Amino acid sequence: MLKRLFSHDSPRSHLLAMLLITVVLGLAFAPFIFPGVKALSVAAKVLVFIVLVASFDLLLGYTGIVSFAHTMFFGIGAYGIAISATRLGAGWGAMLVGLGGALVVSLVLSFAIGLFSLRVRAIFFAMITLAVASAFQTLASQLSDITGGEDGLTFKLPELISPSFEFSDEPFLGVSLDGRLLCYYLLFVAAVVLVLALLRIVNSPFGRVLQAIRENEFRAEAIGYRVVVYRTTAAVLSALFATLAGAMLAIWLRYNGPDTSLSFEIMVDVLLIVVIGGMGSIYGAVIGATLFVIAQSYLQDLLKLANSAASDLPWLSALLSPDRWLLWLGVLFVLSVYYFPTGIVGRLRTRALR
Amino acid sequence: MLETKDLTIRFGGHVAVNGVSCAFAPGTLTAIVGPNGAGKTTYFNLISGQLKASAGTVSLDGKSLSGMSPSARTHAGLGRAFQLTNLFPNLTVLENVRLAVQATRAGAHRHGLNLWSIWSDHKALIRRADQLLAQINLKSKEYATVASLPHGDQRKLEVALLMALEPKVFMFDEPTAGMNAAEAPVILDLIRQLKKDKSKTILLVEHKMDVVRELADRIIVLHNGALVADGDPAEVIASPVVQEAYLGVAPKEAA
Amino acid sequence: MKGMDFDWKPLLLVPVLALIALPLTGSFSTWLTLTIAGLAMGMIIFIIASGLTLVFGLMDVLNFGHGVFIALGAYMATTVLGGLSDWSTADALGRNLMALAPALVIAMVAAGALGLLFERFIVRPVYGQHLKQILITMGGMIIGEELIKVIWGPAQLPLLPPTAMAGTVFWLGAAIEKYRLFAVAIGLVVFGGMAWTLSRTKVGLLIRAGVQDREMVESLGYRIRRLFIGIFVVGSALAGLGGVMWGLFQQSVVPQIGAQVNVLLFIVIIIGGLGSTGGALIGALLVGLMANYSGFLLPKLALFSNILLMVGILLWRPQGVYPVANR
Amino acid sequence: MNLLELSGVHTHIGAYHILHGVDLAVPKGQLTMLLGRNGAGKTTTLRTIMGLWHASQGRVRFGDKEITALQTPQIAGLNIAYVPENMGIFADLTVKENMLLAARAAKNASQMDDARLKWIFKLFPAVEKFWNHPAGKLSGGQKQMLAVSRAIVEPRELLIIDEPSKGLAPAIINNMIDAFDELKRSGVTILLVEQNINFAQRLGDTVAVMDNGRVVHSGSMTAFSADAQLQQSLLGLAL
Amino acid sequence: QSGKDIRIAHIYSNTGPLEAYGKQTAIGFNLGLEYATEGTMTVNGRKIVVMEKDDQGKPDVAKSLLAAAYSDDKADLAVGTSSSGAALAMLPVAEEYKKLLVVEPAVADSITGDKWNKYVFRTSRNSSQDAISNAVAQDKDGTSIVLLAQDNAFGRDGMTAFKESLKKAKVVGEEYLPPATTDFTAAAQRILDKFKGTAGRKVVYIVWAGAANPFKVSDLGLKSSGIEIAGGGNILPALVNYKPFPGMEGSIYYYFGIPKNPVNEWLVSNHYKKYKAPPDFFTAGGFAAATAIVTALKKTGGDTTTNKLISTMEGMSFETPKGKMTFRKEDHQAMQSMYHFKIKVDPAFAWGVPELVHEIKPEEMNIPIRNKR
Ligand SMILES: Nc1ncnc2c1ncn2[C@@H]1O[C@H](COP(=O)(O)OP(=O)(O)OP(=O)(O)O)[C@@H](O)[C@H]1O
Ligand SMILES: Nc1ncnc2c1ncn2[C@@H]1O[C@H](COP(=O)(O)OP(=O)(O)OP(=O)(O)O)[C@@H](O)[C@H]1O
Ligand SMILES: [Mg+2]
Ligand SMILES: [Mg+2]
Repeated sequence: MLKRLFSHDSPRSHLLAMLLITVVLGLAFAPFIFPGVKALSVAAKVLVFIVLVASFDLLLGYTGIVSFAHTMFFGIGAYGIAISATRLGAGWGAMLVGLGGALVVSLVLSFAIGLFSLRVRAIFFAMITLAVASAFQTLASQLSDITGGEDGLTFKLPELISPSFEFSDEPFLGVSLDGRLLCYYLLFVAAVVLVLALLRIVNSPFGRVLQAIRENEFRAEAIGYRVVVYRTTAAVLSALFATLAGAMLAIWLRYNGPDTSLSFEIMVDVLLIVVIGGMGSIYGAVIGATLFVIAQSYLQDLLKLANSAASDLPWLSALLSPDRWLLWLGVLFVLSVYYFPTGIVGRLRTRALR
Repeated sequence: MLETKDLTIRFGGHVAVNGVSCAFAPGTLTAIVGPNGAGKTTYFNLISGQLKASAGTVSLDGKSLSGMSPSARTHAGLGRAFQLTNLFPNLTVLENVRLAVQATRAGAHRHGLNLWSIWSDHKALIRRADQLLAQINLKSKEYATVASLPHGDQRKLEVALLMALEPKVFMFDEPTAGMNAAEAPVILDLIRQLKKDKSKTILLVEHKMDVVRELADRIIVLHNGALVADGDPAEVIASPVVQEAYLGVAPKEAA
Repeated sequence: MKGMDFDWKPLLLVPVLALIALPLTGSFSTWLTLTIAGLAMGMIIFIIASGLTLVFGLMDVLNFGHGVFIALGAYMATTVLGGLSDWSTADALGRNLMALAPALVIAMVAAGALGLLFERFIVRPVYGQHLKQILITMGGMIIGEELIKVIWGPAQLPLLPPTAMAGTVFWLGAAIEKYRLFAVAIGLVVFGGMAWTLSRTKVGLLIRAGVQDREMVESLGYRIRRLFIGIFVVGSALAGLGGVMWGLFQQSVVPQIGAQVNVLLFIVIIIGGLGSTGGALIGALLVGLMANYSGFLLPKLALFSNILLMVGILLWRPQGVYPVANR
Repeated sequence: MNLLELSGVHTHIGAYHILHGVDLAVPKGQLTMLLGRNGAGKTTTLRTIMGLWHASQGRVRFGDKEITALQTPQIAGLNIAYVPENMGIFADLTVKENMLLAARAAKNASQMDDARLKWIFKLFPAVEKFWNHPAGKLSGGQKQMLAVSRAIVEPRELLIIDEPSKGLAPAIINNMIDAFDELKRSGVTILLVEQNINFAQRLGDTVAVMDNGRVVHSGSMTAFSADAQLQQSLLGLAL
Repeated sequence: QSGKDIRIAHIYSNTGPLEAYGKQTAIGFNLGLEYATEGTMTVNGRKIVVMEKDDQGKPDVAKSLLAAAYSDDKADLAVGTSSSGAALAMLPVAEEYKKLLVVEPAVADSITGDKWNKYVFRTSRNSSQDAISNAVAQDKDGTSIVLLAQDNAFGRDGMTAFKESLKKAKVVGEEYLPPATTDFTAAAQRILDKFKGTAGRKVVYIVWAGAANPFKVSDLGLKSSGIEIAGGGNILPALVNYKPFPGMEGSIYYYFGIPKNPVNEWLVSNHYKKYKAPPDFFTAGGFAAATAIVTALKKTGGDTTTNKLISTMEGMSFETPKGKMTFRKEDHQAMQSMYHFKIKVDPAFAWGVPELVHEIKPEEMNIPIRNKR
């Protein structure tokens, strides 16, 4: 039963299984284990990124399409919620309308892009998506009447999932029972369902064909698979999941702007997470997103400690200054490519084979 | 019945296949011979749809295949193994074959994309793939990745993929090239078995004359893209065009 | 042999675009100003892109960190020109050049040296692996940018062209910045040097072969490793040169100066076709002209003009105008 | 005298131990055939000689120089030509450019040795016919011809060739046999991996048979040809 | 109450594209606290503790940092931030937590306009103040003006306010360029076209933020056609681009050499002492935010109850390096002087030195009230 839930894709490494269980339990009880607004925000961001990265892995790791336009769909999802909430007010209906609209837009766009991906070579396609994504970001900041321009949109959501809503005056286990908590669990459930769905898709016969296409498109066509259909379907599915991740982000932040959901930075983070976690494995997305988001969120705090420890070495403390946290993020990029060529999942699985 | 009519393709000014009309009946093995660059592989490419003909048509059992994509032609019953090994290098041997089995059954586009079942539930596909591997002596390597196989084993796998498709027409492009003399018989045996099934059409490109002599029911000769001889093996091999241009018996400039 | 004839069609793109713009702009002097400015701008873009045609076009390294060399070049120039401000602000071309020449040389040397390190520690482990190249070079880029902030500070620094290159000359009623003329001269030198080297030596062939099958090139007896290092260093040095030129054009530098042009450079190279110096030049000129014409006719469109240009070209020639490397 | 000598060579590919102590001698001026079943380790041996994989144990000697630890370009620079199993054609480059790269002494096409080119064109007409075509568009056999042509475009002391005859029409194979004969007469040493028995018998001076990562037999070709039982036990068939 | 620390969260762009601005604000803020508490860092026996937070210039980060500051760090009030987008995203958080937020140095009008809530005060100038003071500096009879700005909210809003407050001069055209523009040739040509047929003084008024130097339009045929350029003040590195334009007029928010008052003297001399450089544009803003807060705390006797602070601060005046500022009761915007300047070239400075022509007092500017209470 449990095996079916995970689509018979067992972690194939005890350590990996343990890690996964830790992550899932950690996220499930995050509000109680890690109190505080910041910790909860980090946990929520982890959830969003797990879905986003897993959806990207469907495209990159399984189908072998390098696209920089994935954040575009993430952004569409976020703007869908943001715009509808701004225009139609803070109701559940508005949210649904926004989500539905965003999904339709993503569907159409990703369909077009998916078809286009067959026309040009892989590198060119990657570069074109890079350009398209940056154009889309420009467009979002230009259409300020709709999108709020560079300033973005701040909006309200239904009372039930807003921080001001308290459904019990008594804190439970030291945690105040408010709308923020409900919102977190809404995201949690969504993330679990979406990840399981993705797991199912990549472990279906369809998913196997995607891998074949990644390996040798020409031969896949020759043995009878219509590459166009498979690729386009994968592109569309991945875009739709990214849209849902975007909606999750907007619901949590109750804010959206071009930098928040459309920036190239996010795209690069997603790429890195896929690689750190391990390409071609949904579990990689889960582990990678968790580690990366936590590292990114607490790197500055960590550097503050390191910096004060190194305060008598001026040049070192200049490098360890929290202002230079990006420097260390860059180092993390480089090191992870050096030391995790097959990602954490790949590493753990080879270890388990020994 | 597989049939080509006036099949022609030009690359720039170069005519690689030049108005080849030929029919291949079920139950016969036709060997296609000719010098290097004669257009044999290109002819295959035109039949199986990897290349679009400049002129002429291909039909199978009276149904035109022209304009169909390679995958559609595969579903129509054409199966093809490649001259230069062309597999899924980072997947396992078993997975390679299983994918080919799947292409003809569940998950093929005719039956929908099949994205909501779990692949390991399709036990029959895996059993069939296993069976095929046993037939070509690769069962012991089923979990090795293809990239780590020696060249000869990759050639065998190439043939296994073709067998998995269970087509009506089998097209072999030098199936034993680079294969050890002790291993080649495994492939040749397979082909012999296929010949017994009288409903199958078999096309074989091969440079080894002893193999051709033994297996072929009929030989056609391509030279500079054109069909220059067609008929009974012994006769064709004895014909001057084959002796000179191909076997180089009376040394004269080839190609 | 057919197909060996020179393919002249893409060469016509530039004049054709200019001619189409002529009736639209209305006045001849406006058109001339825009055209000359656009061509000169194209030359500047070509200079910054030239290094990337080697690194990305020929060597197939998706270097997202190329901007670091551009930024380093520009910042070195602020330091050198700052130190030689007497000469660069003197009202004499000779002394201006005496200040500018060391700035250009030092910028190129510094960028080249950084390129050497970059190749060794960032790029070497990931030849042939695009995805990892993207990530690791992004990492290198972030590190480089942050180090620049550590050394030069995060704030924008002014970088003014020497006195003799400031200001405008007039010709047939068109206003032409002097600096652009200087840039055209440098651009032609870079173009000539690259085109000559690649067509007269085996270097270009070896790199293209090395990208496809490195082992085979080594088996033929060539030390492809060294060659790759060399080309990477040259590419980086050219980026350093481009950085100086771009910084002087903008008249200021920020640490993100390189990152800001990244997408533009990739667009230029894609339009030109991978590995082609001539193609990159045409791509750069088209981008420069398009930006000026559309900026004049429809400023809103200027935002997207590059992308439209790229899509248009790719619909016509899916591999860019003069693909050399076939990937 | 042996031009090339391997003694006790072990090679690992990643975690796999492929060669288990190969001893192989290639006498100067002769043609040595390396035979063996699929997967015996022939290709691996050649790659180890070329430094494409490095021996973890044992020694490789060329002339009086130990080359075990040298890098591939250095080894090739000792005047060795290598034709890999997959032919190593640069598909994007034209036939001419492929040949030019193999001609190390020539800076451009006009500096290639004309007489030698003529000889090659006669052996392999397709090389001349498709001189300015992208090599990737050649037929399988034409690619094989190009690969061999590259190896002989300049005089080399040692030729190492992995299955040159696969995919070639009989006429061309005959040409190639003649060519190797001619090269041999001009003093070139050749190490050949071959599955084509006919080819092996007509050309080989010495023979080495590999199995399971070891050389299990070596000796003269004439003796080997004569001993059907030995053939049967080593190769699983008689020549 | 007394004895407990007063906890202030200061959120600014310590990294990201606005890093340079953020750093100035932080320095100014800390100097301001030092000045206003006379170096004691206490008010009424309560120690002031500043928690500095880096929003990286990102609205989503700013937003969660503020929430965490109010809730996890128990901040009594907060100050921030550099980017307008980030500041706008922070506003609702202040309302949710019912705690004070002093906005500095974000300029978007909507912060004290339609996005405003009663917990928001702003010490920095808003776009209208910028635009209107510049209009005052340019507004002369017989002048024709073309506007040149970036095509974004910052550029367009600034220009709208500018246009609205011109009385005498005439706007003959508007040019909005992509924010990333680096080549201004096309714009220069369009501007030339717009001036066709106009007589009298011709001015291009420029609002621009970013690396490229828009003043280059002058060289591209404008100067030779007798067209002047004008623009508001900026940070010192940007003032370098003003050097080739001696005599250019505009209005500036702050330049260390302009205001003559004891606070500014203290700031300039202490800043020189500590950093070997004059204070810049945003240093003054950070300083003002600090004096505003300390002044209010002194008035409440160190009481940090939000409502108490709000009622104290509404209409409150406080001393800053720019002289006296007053929080307007209606929208909590600090009313302040701006400086009409004229550029002078002084070889001692790398930049064009803005010399004071006239201090534009708050009374001279009719800054609209745009919020709804
Ligand atoms: N895509 C292509 N573009 C240009 N020429 C091509 C292309 N494909 C094949 N050719 C040419 O067409 C001719 C026929 O090639 P083909 O591969 O069919 O030969 P073949 O008979 O299979 O030879 P071999 O026995 O060597 O495999 C060759 O001369 C080849 O160079
Ligand atoms: N990259 C690799 N990774 C792991 N194992 C490999 C790899 N390449 C080769 N092998 C293994 O090494 C052994 C020897 O292979 P090799 O290619 O040398 O054989 P060969 O004698 O050349 O065979 P053939 O005649 O089929 O070309 C084989 O068992 C093969 O599976
Ligand atoms: Mg063929
Ligand atoms: Mg082999």
